[in-house]
Amino acid sequence: MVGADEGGYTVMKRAIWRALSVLPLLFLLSGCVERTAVLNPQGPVARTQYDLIMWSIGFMLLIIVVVFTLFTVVLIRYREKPENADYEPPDEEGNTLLEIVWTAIPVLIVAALAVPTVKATFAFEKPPTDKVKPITIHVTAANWKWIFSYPEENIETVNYVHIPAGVPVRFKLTSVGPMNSFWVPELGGQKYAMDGMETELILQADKPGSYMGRSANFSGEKFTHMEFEVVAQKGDDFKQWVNEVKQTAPKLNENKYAKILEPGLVGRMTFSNTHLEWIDHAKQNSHHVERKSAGNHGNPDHDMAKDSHHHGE
Amino acid sequence: MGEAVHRYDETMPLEYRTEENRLNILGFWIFLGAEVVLFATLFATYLVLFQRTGSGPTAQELFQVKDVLIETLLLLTSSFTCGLAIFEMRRGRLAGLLAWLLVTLLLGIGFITFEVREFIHYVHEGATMQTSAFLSSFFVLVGTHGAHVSLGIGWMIFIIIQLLQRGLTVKTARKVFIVSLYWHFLDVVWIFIFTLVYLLGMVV
Amino acid sequence: MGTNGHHESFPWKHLIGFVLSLLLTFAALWVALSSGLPLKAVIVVIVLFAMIQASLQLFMFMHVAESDSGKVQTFNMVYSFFIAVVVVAGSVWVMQFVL
Amino acid sequence: MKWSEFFVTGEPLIYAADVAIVLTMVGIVFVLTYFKKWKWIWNEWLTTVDHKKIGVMYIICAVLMLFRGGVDALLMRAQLTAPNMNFLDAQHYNEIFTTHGTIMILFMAMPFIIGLMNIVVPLQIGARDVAFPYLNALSFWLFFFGAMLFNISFVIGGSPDAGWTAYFPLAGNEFSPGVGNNYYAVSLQISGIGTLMTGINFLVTILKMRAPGMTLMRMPMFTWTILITCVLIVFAFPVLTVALALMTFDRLFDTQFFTMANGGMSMLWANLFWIWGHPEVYIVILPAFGIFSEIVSTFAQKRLFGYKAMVYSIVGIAFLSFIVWVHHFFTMGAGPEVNSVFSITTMAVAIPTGVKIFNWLFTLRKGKIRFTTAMLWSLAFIPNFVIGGVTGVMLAMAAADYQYHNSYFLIAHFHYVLIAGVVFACFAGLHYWYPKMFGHMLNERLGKWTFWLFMIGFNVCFFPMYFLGLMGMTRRMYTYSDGLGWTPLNVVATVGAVLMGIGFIVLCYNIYYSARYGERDMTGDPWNGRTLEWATASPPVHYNFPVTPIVDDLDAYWVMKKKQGGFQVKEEELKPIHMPSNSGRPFWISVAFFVAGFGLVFKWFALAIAGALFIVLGLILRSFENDDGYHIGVDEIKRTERAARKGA
Ligand code: HEA
Ligand code: HEA
Ligand code: CUA
Ligand SMILES: [Cu+2]
Repeated sequence: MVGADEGGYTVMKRAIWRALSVLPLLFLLSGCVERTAVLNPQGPVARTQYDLIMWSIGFMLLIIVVVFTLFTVVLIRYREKPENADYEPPDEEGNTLLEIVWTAIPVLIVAALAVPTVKATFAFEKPPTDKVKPITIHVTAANWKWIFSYPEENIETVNYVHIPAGVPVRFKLTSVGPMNSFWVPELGGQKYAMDGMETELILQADKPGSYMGRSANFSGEKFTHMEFEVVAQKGDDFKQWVNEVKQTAPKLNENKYAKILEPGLVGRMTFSNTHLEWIDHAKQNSHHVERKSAGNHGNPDHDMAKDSHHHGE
Repeated sequence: MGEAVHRYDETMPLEYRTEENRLNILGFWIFLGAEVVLFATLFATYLVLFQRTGSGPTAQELFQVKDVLIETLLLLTSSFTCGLAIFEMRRGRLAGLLAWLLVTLLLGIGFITFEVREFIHYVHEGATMQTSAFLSSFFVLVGTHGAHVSLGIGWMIFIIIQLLQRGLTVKTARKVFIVSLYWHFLDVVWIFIFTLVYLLGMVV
Repeated sequence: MGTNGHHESFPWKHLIGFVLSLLLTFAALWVALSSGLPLKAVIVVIVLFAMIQASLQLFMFMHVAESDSGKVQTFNMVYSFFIAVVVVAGSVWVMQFVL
Repeated sequence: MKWSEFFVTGEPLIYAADVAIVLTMVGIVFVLTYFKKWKWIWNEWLTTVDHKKIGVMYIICAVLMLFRGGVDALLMRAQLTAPNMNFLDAQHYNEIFTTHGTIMILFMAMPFIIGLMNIVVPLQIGARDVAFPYLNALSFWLFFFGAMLFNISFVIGGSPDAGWTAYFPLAGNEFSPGVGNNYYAVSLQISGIGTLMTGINFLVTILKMRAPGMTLMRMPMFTWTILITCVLIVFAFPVLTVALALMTFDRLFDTQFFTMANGGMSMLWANLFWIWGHPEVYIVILPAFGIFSEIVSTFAQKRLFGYKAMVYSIVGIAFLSFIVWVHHFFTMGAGPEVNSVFSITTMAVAIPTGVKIFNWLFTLRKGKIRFTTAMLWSLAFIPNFVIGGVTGVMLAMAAADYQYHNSYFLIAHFHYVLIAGVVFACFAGLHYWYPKMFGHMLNERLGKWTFWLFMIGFNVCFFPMYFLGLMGMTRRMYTYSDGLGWTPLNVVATVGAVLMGIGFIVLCYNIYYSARYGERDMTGDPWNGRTLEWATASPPVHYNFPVTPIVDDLDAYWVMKKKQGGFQVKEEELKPIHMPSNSGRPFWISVAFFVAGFGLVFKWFALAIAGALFIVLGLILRSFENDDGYHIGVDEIKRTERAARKGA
């Protein structure tokens, strides 16, 4: 027979579990927090998420503590020892009351997690404040760069974006080609940018500063380099920056834009107009085009030349 | 397996008389469950995509009631005659079984002929699998069903051959029964194609 | 074990199933093309008809509840239809934001 | 296509792999020829329909694939150890995580589980074989050749590189013009068909072939989990079949399902993939739960606490698994209603899973716990899996998932559930049933070394990844720049991976060592087991049980031992036993699948059609076959039984 007394292992194991469960605490207490973008929220959206995360971590630690304690106690008390050689474990079938308890408590915990989750999920669809008028920035992900267009200001930047602090920003996301995900952890969670359609992500920065953003969804070879900087500025500084761009930046034209779209990496760029003038990738997939009449399936954007043929009646 | 395989129970229809047969029939039912999900996935794809016609024609422009109705009636009737075949089999009448299977087969071939004609017509209209998401999903959904029917036809032919070779035995009875399940099931799928593809396509 | 009346001399069950199927087919056709009901109602009605017709096939022609595995077989088909509804309705619901 | 494109070239790593593969093949051929084993391998293995041998072949493949996937993992960890590393370039890194994920889940975890269930389930229910032995062989060979097809992509034509999730449009022709993703679509299709047939086969087996007296509520827990897993397989795999078929159509025939023009919708791929993909992760975890249940109860020397609740909870998990898939793309923007609903259904999974955790703990309570290697794996599962599980619940909170999605937090979550759940279970099951499979034990001392190295390495490797995720590190990055503060934790993670690698090497050594010096199991019941597989010899004779055992309680064998001192076989009760014949056809049909698949990958349609015709031919031959198997006579059974029980 195998496996007589391995009591030593239990003790060792307990020590390891102990060490593991304090690890997160150590981590939180050490200076790592500023580095930990998600846990260092710099705007209302990220803060709501931070609160949600902390709220859930509380419950999770509780669950972990309960399970680990039970586990340790049981392993120590009920291991096979020379002293209990003729102990015969009882044939228990189960216990309905206990089953109810450990069903009901998790139900409550899940409810406690679900309520704020649903609230936050709905809240993120609207700007965090209605006191300030949001600004709109179109974001186009392309292999492998980020293009930001300001339709109202009529300027465009590549691989960096300026926003006014304290103002909700509606990012209208789309993509040319592979799907990407627009993520600025310190300002809030991400959303996909997809070809031929538009998604919306609302973020806001509390105060001026520089925040790292990147694509969180794999989009091919140079995906790793799809980083961008979000520069939040005081309202006036932002206006000034916009004016500066308008005056000094070159104009973008279709040729140049096509060059930018070519797969590859580019540096930061700034233009005093936007590519939305001639193309909005969010409206590319032909199903979005209003059909004019039956029999005319023509699509101005895509010259998938089909002989215009009358189908059916 | 084991002894049970040879247990012989006179009160049951032939196809259920051995344990092996019962295992096979249950296995086939479960397979049909999987087929339901397979077709459901194709239906889901179709329903998500059918209004995304790109630069191609829409369902309304393409579908024609008459053709579809003929196909439906052919398949529906074939399902009925297949049922009659099993009815005859359970009365122990090989000739009746063969006759109805043959009728079923012919109706099935008729169905496929009409479906192929329908597809050819569409292609002539310039509506191919490559034209739009709508047409891709249409051809693959309806085509998968058609492929199943064609397979069923081939299968039935081989079973008729076996019936002629070996007569009505516990084994051939099982095979006939299973192919009949398959055939009825294809009719079930068609009902939904008729409803969710053709009827819906003509009203939306 | 039920053999569903297959010792009868005339296939009544099959005949009734067939006639009902035909009726349902034409009824669905009429509802869709000439009833003039609103679109939503049309969809509900024709899908309902299809489901009834499918169960006719299952019970009248395929004898799903027959043999000593009848319960398993029935459960299997019911569950597969449930999954089918989840897949179809779920996909349409999840994707409707772009439809 | 030019030869220089056909064979992947230009990398020392690949040349080394080429050489290694050629050498291995030459080696195998040489050994088989030298020891005159060709006939043996054909008659005993390639044509077998015996569930035990098929199970063993599954497990051998799974361990090989664990090695392949593990080497991939170590390469990735090497590349990520320090910032701005140049060990792998982006393209290679992308191929490697794609093959790592795909192989680990589909060609390692699945066959490992299916192998164990092949060996154990018929024995546990007192059956002679599975319901459809021939189909079982076909399932195995389809899996095998599917896996082969996937693996050769590395040296012939190029590997897939769009992630194991193969999202469109990246995986479409436009952005992945090579053959890599064709391999993905076709090889997964082939092995998936095999898996579907396994699901049907075991469903029928378990439903119809249980020993007399074994009602559903007396079924061993492992068998229960397999039953439910098979339900999941039967209803989830067809979705994958369709998704892969549509992918194949898009890639080979230019259809517009997931394309960017003419109405195609790339999100539909994600939707279909996860309708299958989420049940898939429960397909691998439920059997793991079953394995732990068996082992915990055996080594606590106590019956499973709350058996009924355990059954209901697996049914509950399985039911929920089909209505949670959207949690994999909360960030797609389907709207707050959709996200909220799927968020709640996902969190609900925690409830039945918690029931299981607490029932295991209460099985241990009042037990007499023996710390064998199998038990150590099972015990370690509990705390580790809970960490993975509760972080899963955190991911399930849609609004918070916007922050975790696609970050290393996610990577940490799923390795915690996949490794602490599935891999621990495979190792536990391997040590536990090893004597049943091979007639000798795995060495316990080496086993414990493996356990501690791997278990500690695992935590060292993946725990830091939660924090890397919170620090903003996203998955599938082939490198990162200095100054982000990610370096120390990445170094730690790599150290952990190396420890796991060493643990794996010890396991391999253990297999070799035990084959030579391991303790033989003469009793058939080395652990004082509770279920019927321990009532047979180790390894069991090919017909499993000389007479069908009669069951009158849960833990059938335990009760037999209590009541009558073991499984009693009276020689006068013996009857001839009917057995299925071996067949080479499953092997050949699968070869045809491989050939057809290869043709599709390279768009050599003539080859594909030739393969397809061969498959059809195989099916027709099967239909006309009139082989009722053979009978083993009573005398032969007596002789075999006496020989097998000599040691007892
Ligand atoms: C074996 C595999 C396995 C298992 C078992 C699980 C189990 C769970 N998973 Fe996991 N998951 C994966 C494998 C697995 N997962 C994989 C591979 C991916 C990523 C794929 C990819 O993108 O490549 C993934 C991704 C993934 C996501 C997507 C995240 C994202 O992409 O952003 C989510 C989100 O909801 C999730 C949730 C869960 C939940 C809630 C469970 C639950 O089942 C966990 C339940 C268990 C417990 C909760 C612990 C025990 C319970 C108690 C002690 C009771 C008390 C507890 C509470 C009340 C909370 N998983
Ligand atoms: C069951 C599933 C499973 C298992 C067991 C593992 C095991 C491991 N995984 Fe796995 N992993 C996945 C499933 C799994 N993974 C999936 C699905 C993904 C997502 C893929 C995607 O994004 O598409 C992923 C992604 C993934 C990543 C993220 C890559 C990225 O996004 O950039 C990383 C990074 O560290 C990683 C690491 C590891 C490690 C270190 C192990 C270790 O446990 C491995 C242990 C090591 C061994 C067993 C090695 C044994 C070999 C030797 C000792 C030989 C040594 C000899 C030589 C080197 C010649 N995995
Ligand atoms: Cu009677 Cu079909
Ligand atoms: Cu999931």
